Amino acid sequence: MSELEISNITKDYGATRALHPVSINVERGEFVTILGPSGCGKSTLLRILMGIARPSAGEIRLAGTRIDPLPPETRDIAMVFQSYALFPHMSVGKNLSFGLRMKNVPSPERARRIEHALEICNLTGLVERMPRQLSGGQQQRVALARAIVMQPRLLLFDEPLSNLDAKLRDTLRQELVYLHRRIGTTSIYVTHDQAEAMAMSDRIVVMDGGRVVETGTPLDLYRAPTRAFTAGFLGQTNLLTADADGTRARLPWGQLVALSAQAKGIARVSVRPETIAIRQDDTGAGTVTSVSFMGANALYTVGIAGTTLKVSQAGGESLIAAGSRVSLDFNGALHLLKDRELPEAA
Amino acid sequence: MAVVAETLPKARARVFHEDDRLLVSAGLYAALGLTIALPLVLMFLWSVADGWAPPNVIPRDYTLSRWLDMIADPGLLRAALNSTVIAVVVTFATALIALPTAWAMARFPFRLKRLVEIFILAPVIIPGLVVAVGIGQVFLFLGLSYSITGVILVQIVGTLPLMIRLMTATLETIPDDLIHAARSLGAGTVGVVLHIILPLAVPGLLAGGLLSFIGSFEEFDKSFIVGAPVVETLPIKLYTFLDPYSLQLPIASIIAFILLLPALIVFVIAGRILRDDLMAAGMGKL
Amino acid sequence: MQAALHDRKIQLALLLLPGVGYLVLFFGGPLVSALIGSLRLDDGSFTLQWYERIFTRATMLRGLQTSIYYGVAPVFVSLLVSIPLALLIRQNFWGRKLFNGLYKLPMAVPGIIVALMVIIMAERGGFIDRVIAPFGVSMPKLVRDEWGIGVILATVWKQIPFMTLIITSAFAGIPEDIRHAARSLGASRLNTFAFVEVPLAMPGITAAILLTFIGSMGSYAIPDIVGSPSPRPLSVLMLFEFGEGRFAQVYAMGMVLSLFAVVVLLAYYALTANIGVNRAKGDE
Amino acid sequence: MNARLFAIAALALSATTAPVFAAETNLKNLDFDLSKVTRENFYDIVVPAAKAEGTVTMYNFAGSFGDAWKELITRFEAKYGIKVEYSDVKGAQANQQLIAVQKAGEDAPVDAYFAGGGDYPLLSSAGVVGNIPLTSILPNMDHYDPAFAQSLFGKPHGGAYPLVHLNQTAIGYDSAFVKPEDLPKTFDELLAWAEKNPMRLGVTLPSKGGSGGGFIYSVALNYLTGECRTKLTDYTLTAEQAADWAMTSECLEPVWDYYRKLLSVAELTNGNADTLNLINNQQLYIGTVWEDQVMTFIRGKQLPDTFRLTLLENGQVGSGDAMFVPANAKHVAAAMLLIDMAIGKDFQAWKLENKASRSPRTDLTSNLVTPETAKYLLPSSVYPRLSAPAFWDMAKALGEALDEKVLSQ
Repeated sequence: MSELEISNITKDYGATRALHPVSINVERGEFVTILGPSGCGKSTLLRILMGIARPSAGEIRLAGTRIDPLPPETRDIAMVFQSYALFPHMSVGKNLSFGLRMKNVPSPERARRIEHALEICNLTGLVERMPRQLSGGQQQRVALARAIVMQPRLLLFDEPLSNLDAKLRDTLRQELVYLHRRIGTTSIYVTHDQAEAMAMSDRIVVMDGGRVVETGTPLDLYRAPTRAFTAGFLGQTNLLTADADGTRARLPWGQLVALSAQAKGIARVSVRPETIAIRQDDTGAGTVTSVSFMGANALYTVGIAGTTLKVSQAGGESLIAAGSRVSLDFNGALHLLKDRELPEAA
Repeated sequence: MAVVAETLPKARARVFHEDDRLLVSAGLYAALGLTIALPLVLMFLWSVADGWAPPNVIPRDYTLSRWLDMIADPGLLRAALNSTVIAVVVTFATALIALPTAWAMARFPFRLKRLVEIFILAPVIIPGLVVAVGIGQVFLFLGLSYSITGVILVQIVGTLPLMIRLMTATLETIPDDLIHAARSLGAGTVGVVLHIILPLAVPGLLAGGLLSFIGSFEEFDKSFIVGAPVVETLPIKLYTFLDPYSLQLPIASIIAFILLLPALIVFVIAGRILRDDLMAAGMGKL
Repeated sequence: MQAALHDRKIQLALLLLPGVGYLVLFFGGPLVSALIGSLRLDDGSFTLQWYERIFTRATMLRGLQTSIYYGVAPVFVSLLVSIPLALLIRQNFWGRKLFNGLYKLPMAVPGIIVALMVIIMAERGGFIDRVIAPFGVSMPKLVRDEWGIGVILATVWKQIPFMTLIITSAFAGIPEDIRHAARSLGASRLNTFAFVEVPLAMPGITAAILLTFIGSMGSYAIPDIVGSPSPRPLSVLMLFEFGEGRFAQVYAMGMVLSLFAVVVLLAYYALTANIGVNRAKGDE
Repeated sequence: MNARLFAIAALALSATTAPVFAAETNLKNLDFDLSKVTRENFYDIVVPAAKAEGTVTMYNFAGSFGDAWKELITRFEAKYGIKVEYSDVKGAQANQQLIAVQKAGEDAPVDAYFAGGGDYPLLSSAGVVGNIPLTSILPNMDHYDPAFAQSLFGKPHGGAYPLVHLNQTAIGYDSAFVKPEDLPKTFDELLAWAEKNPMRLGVTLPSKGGSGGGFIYSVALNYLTGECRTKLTDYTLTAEQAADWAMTSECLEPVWDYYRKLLSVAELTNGNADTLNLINNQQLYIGTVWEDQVMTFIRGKQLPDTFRLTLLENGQVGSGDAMFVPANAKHVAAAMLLIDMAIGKDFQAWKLENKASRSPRTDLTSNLVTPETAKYLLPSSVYPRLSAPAFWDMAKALGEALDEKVLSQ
C-alpha cells in the first residue's frame, strides 16, 4: 500500500473535463513532481489533493484513509503556495503558530516545533518580523516553515519558486532538496519547470491535457521517454521517424542503429541532441544552419536529408561555422515512442 | 493603520521648490479657513451673540444664556443617549448583516450580480422620505412603529448599502491562497473567518463602521417618521428647532454645534482610520 | 445537508441572504407598498391621478426640471474644483496630512446646517455683505435667487470632499509606470494628464459624478432654505405634500424622482459597459 | 364622516354647562366618570383621578413655544405632583402618527396635544379628537371667548378642541426706515409703497409659512365681494373643495392680479423667519409676520427695537392653536388638568407678556401687559378690530393656486 493513492480522479467543469481519470501512487517519503505546461490539469489535481476542489469521481487515500470527502483542515496535508500566502496581519512567529493553534497543539510543544522549523529553514531571528518586512526568499522560507511545522503526512508545493529570480531559485531549490532529505516528508511538487523537476524529484509525473502522460524517475524519463510529449518537455530532443526492421532502425541520414525493443515498419523515436556526434566533413550530408554557443556546450541546427536536427556538442576548442558541411553519428540505443503520430515541428 | 496621506504611493510626492510648497500650503489652508473654519466660527458667534444687526461685522454683546438653557434640558441627554445606543447597535448589526453578503459579492461570480449591485445601491437612490413613509406603514402593521427597534431597523436600510460596498471592496483584496493556506493549516470555516477574514477586513470594517455610526447618529428623515416623537434621537430632538420656516439663527447655530460636535470628533478620529482607497473603492466604482 | 452546503449555488444564496434579504424586507417591501400606494385612491381603487398631477401641474413640472438642474449644476462646479484639488493634494506640501483629514469635514455636516451657513455668510446683509459694505460694494443675490446659486454653492460645499476623495484615489490607482511610459514616449506632463491619466481615472470620476448627482437631486434641506421660493425642486414639494398628509402624492413623486435616477444609472451602465475599463470587476 | 360632523354640530348646539357626552364618548381609556364632571365638581373628581394616573404626556407642535410650556410644566408639576412627559413634535408628522395609531386601534402616545388650529378638520375627520366638552367643564374656561367655545373657524367641535393661544398675522415694519406717514394702511397702499420701494417688502411664500398663508387669505378677503366672498368664507368647504375652487374659480383673478404686481416689486421669502431675518439685516423694511413670533425675535434681539406692527384695513387673519385630548389617550384626567392650567389666567397672562401670545380669555387684554412689551404688540387701534378669522384649508388652497397661477407662469 502506497502512502498516497490517487485512483481514477476526474474533474468536470460543466461539460469540460479538466481531469481525465488520473491515478498516481506516491510512496512514503518520496518526492514526486507533477510536471506539465500550464493548463495540463496539475493545479486542478493539487487543489483536489488539498481539498479546495472536489473531484467529480475517483478517490484519494492517504496512509490508507480515504480523504477526498474531507475538508482541507482535517487532511493532514500542508501546502506551500506560489504566492506564499503568508498572513499579512501576522508576524512570522504567528504565521508559524497559526496551524498549531488551530490543531490545539499545546504551547511548549508549539514553541519547540516553531523553533525547530525556524532553524531548519534558516529563519532564526526573524520571528517578530511582519511578512511585508521580508525579502522574497525569506517569505518563501517562511511559507515552507509554516508548512513543515505542521509535520504533515503530505507536503504540497505549488510552483513555490516561480516568483523568485533565477539565482535565488537555484539556491532555494538546493535547500529544498536538502531539507526534504532531512525531514523526509512525503512531498508532491507541482511545476512547469523541467529543470526544477529533474533536479529535485525522486519521481516525475508528466501531465498534459488533463491526463498523466508518463511517470518515472528523472533519469528514466529523460533517457527513455515513451511519449513524444515527455521527450519534448524534458529537455531538448529530436523527434524522428525511422524505418525499423525488427532489431534495427534506419535514421533519416541513413545510419543504422540498434533498437531497444523489437519493432517493424515506421518507428517513432526520440534522439537527444547530445547523443549525436557532429564532425566537420566537406563530404558530409548535413549543413549547419545555425550555431548557438551556450558555454558548456554548443548547439547546432543541422539540415540533413530533408529534416532539421538539433545537435549539441560539449566543450571543444572551436565551433563549426554556420554553412559548413558536417557528418553526424548517433551513438546510443534508440528508444521507441509509443505515440501513434509525432507532433508536427517538434 | 495607514494614515490617509501614506496610502498614496511615496513616489507620487513630487519634489517641489520650497516656495511652491509653501504657496500650495498657504493657498489650500486659506481656502480651508474661508470655506470651513470661517462659517463655523460665524455660526459659533451667532450662538453666543446677544443681537447682531448690520453694520456690525462681529456682534457687540454676547450671552451664554441660550447655551445654558439648551444644555439644561434633560431631554437632550436622554436623546444623546438614545442616539448613541442606536448608533452602536446599528453599526454592529450593519456589519454583521453586510459581511456574508459582501463576501458573496466579492467572491462568487454569478450572473445577476449587476442586478444585485443595483438593488443594494438602490436605498441611496430612492429618497429617504419615500422609504420612510412606506416603511412606516409596514411597521405599523408589524407593531414596530415608534419603537427603538423600529428606528434601528429602518436606519440599517440606510447604512447597509455603503457597508456592503465597502466590505465587498475590502474582501476582494484578500487572496484566495490565504484562505486555502489557513484551511490546509487546519482552520475550519469558523477559524478562517475569525483569524483570517475578519482581521484582514478590519480596515473596511473600521471605515464602514465609522460611516455607519455617523450615518446613524445623524440620520433624521427615516428615524423621525418611524420613531418620533416617542423615540427621540439627537437629530429628532434638535430638528424641531431647525424648522426651516421658523428657524432662529442663534438657536439654530447652537443646535448645529451640538449636532456637529460628535460627528466632527468621530470624523477627526476617522481621518486616521478611514482609508481613502477603500472609501473610493466602495463608492467610487459602480 | 452537508452536501447541500457544498453546493456553490446554495452557498451563494445563503451568503446573499442576510444583506439582500434584509433590503428586500425592509426596503423592497416598503418600496412596493409605496408604488402601490401611488396608484391608489383612498377607497383602494386604481388611479393615475397622482402621476397626472406631476405631469400636468406647472408647479410640479417646473419642480422636476429644477430637481434635475439642482442635480446637474453642482456636479459640474464640484468637478471644476475637485479635479485641481485632487491634483494639488497629491503634491508634497507642508501640512498635507492634516489637510487631508480636514478637507473631509463637510461630509459630516447635515444639509440643513450647510444651508444655515450660507444664510449666515452669503445672505444679503449677512457677514460678507457687512465686511464689504465699507468699500461701497454689496453682495449679489445668492440666496433665493433665480439661478439657485446659493443652492449650488451649498451643495458643492458638501460634495467636494466626497468627489475629491474618489478622484484622488482614482488617480492614485494609476500605476506610476504608465505615466512614466507616456512621458518617455514624448508626452508632455499636460498631455500625459489629459490622454493617459484622465481616461484611466474615468471610471472613478464618472461614478463620483453619478453618486453626487443622485444625492443632490434628492436633497431638500438646502434648496428649501436657500433656494428660490419658486420654482421649488420636487424633493421640497414632496416634503410639502407629506405635511399635507397626501402620502399617495409623496409616493408618486418619489417614484418619478427615483425612476429618473435609475434611468440615469442604467444609461451610465450601458455607456460604460462598452468602455470596458471598469468591467474588470464583478463579472469575471 | 359627514354624519359624525353633524352629530358634533348637533351636540354643539345643545351644549350647556351640563355634560352631555356620556353616551357618545369616544374616549377609550376613561378611568373616571366623565359624564358626572361639571365645572363645579371638576377638581373633586379629576384631581384624584389624575394623581392616580400619575403622569401625562404632552406634545408641542410649535417650535417657538418650548419655553412657555416649560414654564407651565414647572407650575403644573409643583402644584399637582404629576409628572409631565414633554416632547416637541412636528405637527404634520405627529398628526399622521396619531391618525395611524387611531386606525390601528392602539393607545395614543400623547395625552395633551398642543396642535395647530388649522389641523382641526384633519384630526376630527380621522376621529382622533376625544369628545370632551372641555370649554364647558374646565373651571378655568369660565371666561372663555364664546366665539371659540363650541366651534373653531366655522367648524363645530363641541368644546373638544379649545384654543389655548391666539395669534395674529400682521404687517411688520422697521420704523427706522418707514415713516409713520408712509405706513400703508390698506392693501392698495401696501402695493403702492412696494412700487415706490422696490424689493423692500417681504412676502412669505404661503406654503412656507402662516404669515404668507394668512396674507394671501387676507388679500382675498379684501378684494373679493358678493358670491365670491361668500364662497371664500364658506367654512363648510372641505380641503379638496377649497383646492378645486381656488384652482378654477374666476373669482380670484383680482388676487392673482394683486400678487403679480406685488411680486414684481417685492421679495418672496422662504418662511416667517426668513422674512424677519431679512428685516434684521436691513434688507427689507416691511414684511408679513406673526405677532407672537416677532416678540420671540425681539426678546432674542434678532430684530431691531424700532420694529413695529400694524394691520391693514378690511382685516388680516387671526388664528390660534388648541390643546386637546386624543380619543385614545391613556391619561385623560391629567391631560384635562393640564389644559385647565394652561388656560388659567396666571399662565395666560405670563404667556401674553412673554410670548405675545394672545388669550382666548375674555378677561385678559393687552392693557395688562407692561409698556415695554406693549410697544411691540399690535396697537389697540387695529387689534382686535382688524382681526379676521382664519380659514386655513382655504388659505392653503389659495397658496397652492398662487404657485400654479402666478409663480409658475
